[in-house]
Amino acid sequence: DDKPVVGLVMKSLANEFFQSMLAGAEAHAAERGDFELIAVGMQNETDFEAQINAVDNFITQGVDAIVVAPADSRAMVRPLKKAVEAGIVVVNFDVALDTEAKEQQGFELAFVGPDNRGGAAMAGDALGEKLGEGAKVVIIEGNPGADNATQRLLGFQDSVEKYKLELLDSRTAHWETEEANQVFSTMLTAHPDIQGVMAANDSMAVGVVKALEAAGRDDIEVVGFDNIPAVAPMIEDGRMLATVDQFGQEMAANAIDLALEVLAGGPELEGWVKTDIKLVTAD
Amino acid sequence: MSSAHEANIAARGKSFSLKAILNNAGIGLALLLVIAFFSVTTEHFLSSNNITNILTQITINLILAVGMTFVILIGGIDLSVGSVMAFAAVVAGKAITLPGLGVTELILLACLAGVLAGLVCGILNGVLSAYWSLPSFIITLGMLNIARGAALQISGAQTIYSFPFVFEEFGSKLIYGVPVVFLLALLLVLIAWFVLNRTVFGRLIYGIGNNEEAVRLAGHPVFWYKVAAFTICGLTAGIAAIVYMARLSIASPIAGIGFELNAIAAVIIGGTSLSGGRGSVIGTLLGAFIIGVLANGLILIGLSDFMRQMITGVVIIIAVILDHYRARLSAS
Amino acid sequence: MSSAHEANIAARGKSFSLKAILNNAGIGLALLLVIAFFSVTTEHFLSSNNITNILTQITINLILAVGMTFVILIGGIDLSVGSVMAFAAVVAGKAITLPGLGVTELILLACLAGVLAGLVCGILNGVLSAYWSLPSFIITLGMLNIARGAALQISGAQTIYSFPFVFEEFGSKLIYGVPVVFLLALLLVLIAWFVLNRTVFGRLIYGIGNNEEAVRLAGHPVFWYKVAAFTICGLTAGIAAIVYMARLSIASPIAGIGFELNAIAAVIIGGTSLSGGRGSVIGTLLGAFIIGVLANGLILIGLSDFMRQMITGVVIIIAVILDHYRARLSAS
Amino acid sequence: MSQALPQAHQPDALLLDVQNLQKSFGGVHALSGVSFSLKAGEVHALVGENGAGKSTLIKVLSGVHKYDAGEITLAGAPFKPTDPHFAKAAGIQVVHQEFNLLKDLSIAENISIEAFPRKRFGLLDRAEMKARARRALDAIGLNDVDVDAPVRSLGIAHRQLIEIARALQTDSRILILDEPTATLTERETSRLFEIIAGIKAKGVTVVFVSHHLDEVFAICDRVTVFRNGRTITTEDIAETSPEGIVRHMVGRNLAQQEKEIHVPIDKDVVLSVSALQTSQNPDPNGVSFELHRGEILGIAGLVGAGRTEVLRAIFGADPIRSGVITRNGHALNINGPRDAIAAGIGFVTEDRKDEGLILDMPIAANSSLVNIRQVSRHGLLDFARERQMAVEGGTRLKLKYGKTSDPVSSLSGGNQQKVVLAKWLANDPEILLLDEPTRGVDVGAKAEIYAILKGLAANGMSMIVVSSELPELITLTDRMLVMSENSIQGILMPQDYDQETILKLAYGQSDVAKGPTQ
Ligand SMILES: Nc1ncnc2c1ncn2[C@@H]1O[C@H](COP(=O)(O)OP(=O)(O)OP(=O)(O)O)[C@@H](O)[C@H]1O
Ligand SMILES: Nc1ncnc2c1ncn2[C@@H]1O[C@H](COP(=O)(O)OP(=O)(O)OP(=O)(O)O)[C@@H](O)[C@H]1O
Ligand SMILES: [Mg+2]
Ligand SMILES: [Mg+2]
Repeated sequence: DDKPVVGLVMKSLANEFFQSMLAGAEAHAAERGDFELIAVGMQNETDFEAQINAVDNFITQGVDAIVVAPADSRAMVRPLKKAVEAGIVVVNFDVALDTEAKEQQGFELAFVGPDNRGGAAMAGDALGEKLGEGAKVVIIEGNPGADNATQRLLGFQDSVEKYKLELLDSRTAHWETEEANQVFSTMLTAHPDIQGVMAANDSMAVGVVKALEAAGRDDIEVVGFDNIPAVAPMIEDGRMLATVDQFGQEMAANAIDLALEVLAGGPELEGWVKTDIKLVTAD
Repeated sequence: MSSAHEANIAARGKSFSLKAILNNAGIGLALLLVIAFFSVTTEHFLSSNNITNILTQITINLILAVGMTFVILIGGIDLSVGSVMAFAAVVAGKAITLPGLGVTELILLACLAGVLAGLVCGILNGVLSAYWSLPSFIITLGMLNIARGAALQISGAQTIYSFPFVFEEFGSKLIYGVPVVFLLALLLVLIAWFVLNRTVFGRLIYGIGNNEEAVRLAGHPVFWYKVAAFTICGLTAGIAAIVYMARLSIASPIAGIGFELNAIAAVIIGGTSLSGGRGSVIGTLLGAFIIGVLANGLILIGLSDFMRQMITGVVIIIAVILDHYRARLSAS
Repeated sequence: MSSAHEANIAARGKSFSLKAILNNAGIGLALLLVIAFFSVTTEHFLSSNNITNILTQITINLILAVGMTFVILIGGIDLSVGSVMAFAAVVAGKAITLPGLGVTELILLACLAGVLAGLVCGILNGVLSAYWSLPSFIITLGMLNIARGAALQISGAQTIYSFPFVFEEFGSKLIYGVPVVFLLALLLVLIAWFVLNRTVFGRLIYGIGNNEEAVRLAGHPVFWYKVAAFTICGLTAGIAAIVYMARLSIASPIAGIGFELNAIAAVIIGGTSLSGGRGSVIGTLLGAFIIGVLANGLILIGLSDFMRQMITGVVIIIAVILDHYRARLSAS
Repeated sequence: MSQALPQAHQPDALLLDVQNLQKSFGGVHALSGVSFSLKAGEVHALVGENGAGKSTLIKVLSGVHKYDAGEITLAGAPFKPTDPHFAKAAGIQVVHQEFNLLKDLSIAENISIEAFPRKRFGLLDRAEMKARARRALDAIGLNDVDVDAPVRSLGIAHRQLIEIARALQTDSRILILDEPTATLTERETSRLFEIIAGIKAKGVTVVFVSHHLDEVFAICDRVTVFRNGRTITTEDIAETSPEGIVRHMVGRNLAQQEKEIHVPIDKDVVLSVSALQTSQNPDPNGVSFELHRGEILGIAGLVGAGRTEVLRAIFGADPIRSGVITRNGHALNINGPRDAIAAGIGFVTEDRKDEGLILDMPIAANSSLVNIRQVSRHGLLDFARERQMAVEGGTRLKLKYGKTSDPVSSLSGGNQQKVVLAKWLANDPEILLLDEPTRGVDVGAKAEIYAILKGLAANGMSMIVVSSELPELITLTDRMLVMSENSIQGILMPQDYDQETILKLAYGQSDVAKGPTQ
């Protein structure tokens, strides 16, 4: 048949954020029914090559559009440029390609997605609001070197500055619950006077909450990011203060719609098409 | 090779406690040095809270490492334990969130399901590698992928959560500051020690690692012993999954990535030979402690993440070098 | 154990091409089956574009696996190659983005720096494990942490980018549809084959893996041969880093996580014995192809990621089982 | 585990009957028509040249190898051993030619490995296990060996005895011993013979393989001769003679060993060892002696006397504690085998499986292992030259093999030993240390090896030979040191060679004054 084919390049589908994003995209494809969706993820977060391979494979398969959430904002520039040169409509979502890298390659591509830095700042602000100036806080970072981890760290640092918080420690737990649990319980030993924690994703926030429970501390505020289902009860009963929802469910679907519009002859996308982010709290 | 002596002792099944510990003294020494170092450099290291933390933190690795000891003793390796743990956790998580059952039934069912899931993976590992005499490295690498894929598939890549309260409580319960889950791990160490040193089965596990052909020529069903070793390893992965769930109140399909390397490291740092036949589960206990104490202490002294990673590597290497000299000294 | 025969052939240094390939036929057969399957089930698999893709995609794993073959042949293992690759890439990345130098100098400097960084890590691995006769598993596990930490520290966890155009171009250049980087990898395979089968050095590498003591008593400096094997492995990690940079246009400190398992898998699927002394680099080539073709084909037939992961595991296991039967057949 | 002992058998009843058994490995016909029978309660010898098929027959009977064709009947019923367990259950117990010990396990555990004494629930009865081991060791005369020691710490002769002790643990109908005496000295051998007599009296049938015909004539009732994978004949010992058996073995009359012409020894000292103390050696005076050009110096002693250690120390295989080694008058600083080889020393080790050979590698690669530089140019191997050299070495030592590219593991035990010799002879050392050089080598080949060694000595090569076979030392050496408990008890010249004197010194109970070095 001659339905347009859309290749969706995701990050690690083992990550439930991207999993629900994919589910959303698939539901959307079924609903619209006027395009064919091929989705590819990667084995793990740092397997940049898998994404490049996926783009190469899509070019080979001759898809009409590629919708991509880059795992590395710089590594993907050249392969995507190749795709554009092959006449494929490319939409970049979730994480923006690096501006300098794009310039250097003489390549322009619009970005559809949320503001990770802004989102992290929303969570940080919630913390600052609650704790007040001078409060002692720590952050559990994502994978060092990952773009969204960097953005979220920067966003949180913005809040730290804004609310004049005292940042006691900043460590990675590689997005993982168990590691976050271990790292945070140890941080808590080193700094018993912590008042607030930002976890760069909710999986790590769960580990932090469990560490607080184990230590019998209920005086420390926790904020996370992503709004996965597992944290809903924690926000409800106050074990977590807030998390940030980027509406991942719709994000890929929206990006696909934009790609299909361009395919159908619509205007080229430009700049940053920001998508919604929202702070989720108990009320 | 570095640990011939203590292994001999272990193989001979000398008295537990003192002698075994003395013979693991190289690694014990390294452990003491690390502990002494952190005790003086950091304020909180020896606080009872922190000791509780450390014990909690090494529990899962220790449980996995106990099973791994059996596999390494027969000269095999099991790369799948991290994935199998995730698989077992997801299975148990599905079970424990079933609607319409009482809390006790749910917990029993979940434990059973999780342990069984681990067991089945272990049996598969064992049968596939022993029946065709295939390198367990590659069979369990296959299983690593299969179990992880299955865990993701079954759970739809979603974290399973909201478990019964008593179950979660078990994960953080303390007895005189010692986590119950750590006591469970310690119990497994003791059982493993007993099995390895006091039973015919255990001696033949050492025997197979030493000279499989000789054990076969002596008329023993080597195949089944090998399957048993992998099954035990699967079993401990299942138990680790239950502990993981109780501790973190979630069952995540992406849990346990890379845990296999930590478990293997604990076993080898503990002086068990990767080529099989030599080693002891007491060594494994010490090995797990070294890894856990390092992870904890390096955060306490406030090293940056990257320095911490580098120093972890350096200390691991120094620990085995120390163990080498201990082995040489005690040999002469 | 499954590969005694072909190893003998390899050790005997029989003619390249036909015989070696026939003797790797088990794995070759598995590869052919996989290729045949994808050729009929997917439309694009045999397209010249896709073949180019596959060749590009296996390049880095193949380069790492060539060095790994040396280490595994002496009975060692190198878990650090992924991290060392990242470290070398970061070092080369720092070099290539130095200000004030011409393009040619920059590229030469970067290649030199990257390869040297890999080499140094390899030498360290070799010296530490050979001097004290320590298990290379644990030494290279230490190096895995050290190199990764160093890569992150040096780069400040920032991806390094913006390389000279010619350099990036090299990463995607094709000659009659064959990627230049793949040809480079193939050249390494040929050199390794030659060294392993035609030189005294290679002969003794096999000898050490089989019976280190016998080689030592024959008066050969076993220590240096072991160091050399690890050094070669570090060297290929350095080369892989350069190819990685050229292909991805970045030098990321978190590149290469888990690459060691893939490289080891290629070597073992290719029939090299993990306990050393038996195997061939041609097997490694085929092993790398199996892994690469699977990854590519399973995406093409549109399997979900989780199914893909499970099936990868299953096929890896089936491949070694097939190889087992081939070995049995050719033995009788 | 224990079977009903076949007490009920009438004497002379056929216990085992093998008819026209065939077995080949790839193209090698290891057995091409073997027929023989065992009478209940007899001691039956299997003799034949290296590679004749003795061990292969034993491996078939014990379920290690499956056979291709033929018939085996055990106690009247067809017998098709499928695996070792099956054969054991049928009452066949074997001590294989190559060791099958668990080196990191204790002696006690090794002895009980086939049937650990159990308490309830599969628990190991360690007290019983040790007691059994103690009894077993005492029975074979190893009173001073600790049953808790790991096998790794034992010398090769002790290991052989442990294997025998293990086999004696289980009651069996048929006990097969494949070259049990190859590494034993007189003392252990005669002990073993007493044991064999004892179990024979209990009605057990014993199969005994040996290259020493005197042993065969000492304890066996009948003998079956193998040649090239066939059985040639079975004879009653009483009705045959050693000469007759050798004739059957080689298929012709063996030329009488020529009366040797004694070449006068050159007085140049090529190697001198003074106050050498090895790491295991408690004797503070150490070991001192001199070796002359063209001399074959023997070292006699009982198992564990420390002979191997002396050779290993000289060769740099183990670090020494103290002592000086000089070569042509210059002090040698030997830090490893490399230095020793550079100084023109070679070393034929006693344990070919662990130290001598790379079993999975081809014959050619093994024979060129030491002098690999001679078959290579600029680090590149010259395969033609290597093959040629292997063929030459093989011919010289009458090696029985298929192709030089076959792995050494496919050779019979005695032929493997020849490869070890070939490897060192190829390097043409000036001093050759030989530790049990003819272990498992058949009579004919042995004579040839002696001739070769003597020829080399006549051309100026010096040798130190450690051997547990006194006849070997007596025929081969120009001078003999006798060691006991790590020290030299005496030095004998050929005119003083006499079994009794040597044994007395070896037991360390002679009043012969400790001889000076010269
Ligand atoms: N596993 C094997 N593979 C190939 N050939 C073998 C194998 N085992 C034995 N052979 C061959 O079978 C023949 C008989 O060997 P066997 O070991 O039975 O001899 P033997 O009579 O015991 O000799 P020896 O006195 O040297 O021990 C030899 O030619 C040997 O090379
Ligand atoms: N690695 C070792 N560890 C402990 N003891 C050892 C070791 N090697 C040898 N021994 C012991 O040292 C003593 C001397 O052994 P050595 O092998 O040198 O004797 P030998 O005269 O050559 O006898 P054999 O006929 O057994 O070779 C023996 O008691 C032996 O058990
Ligand atoms: Mg034999
Ligand atoms: Mg000896």
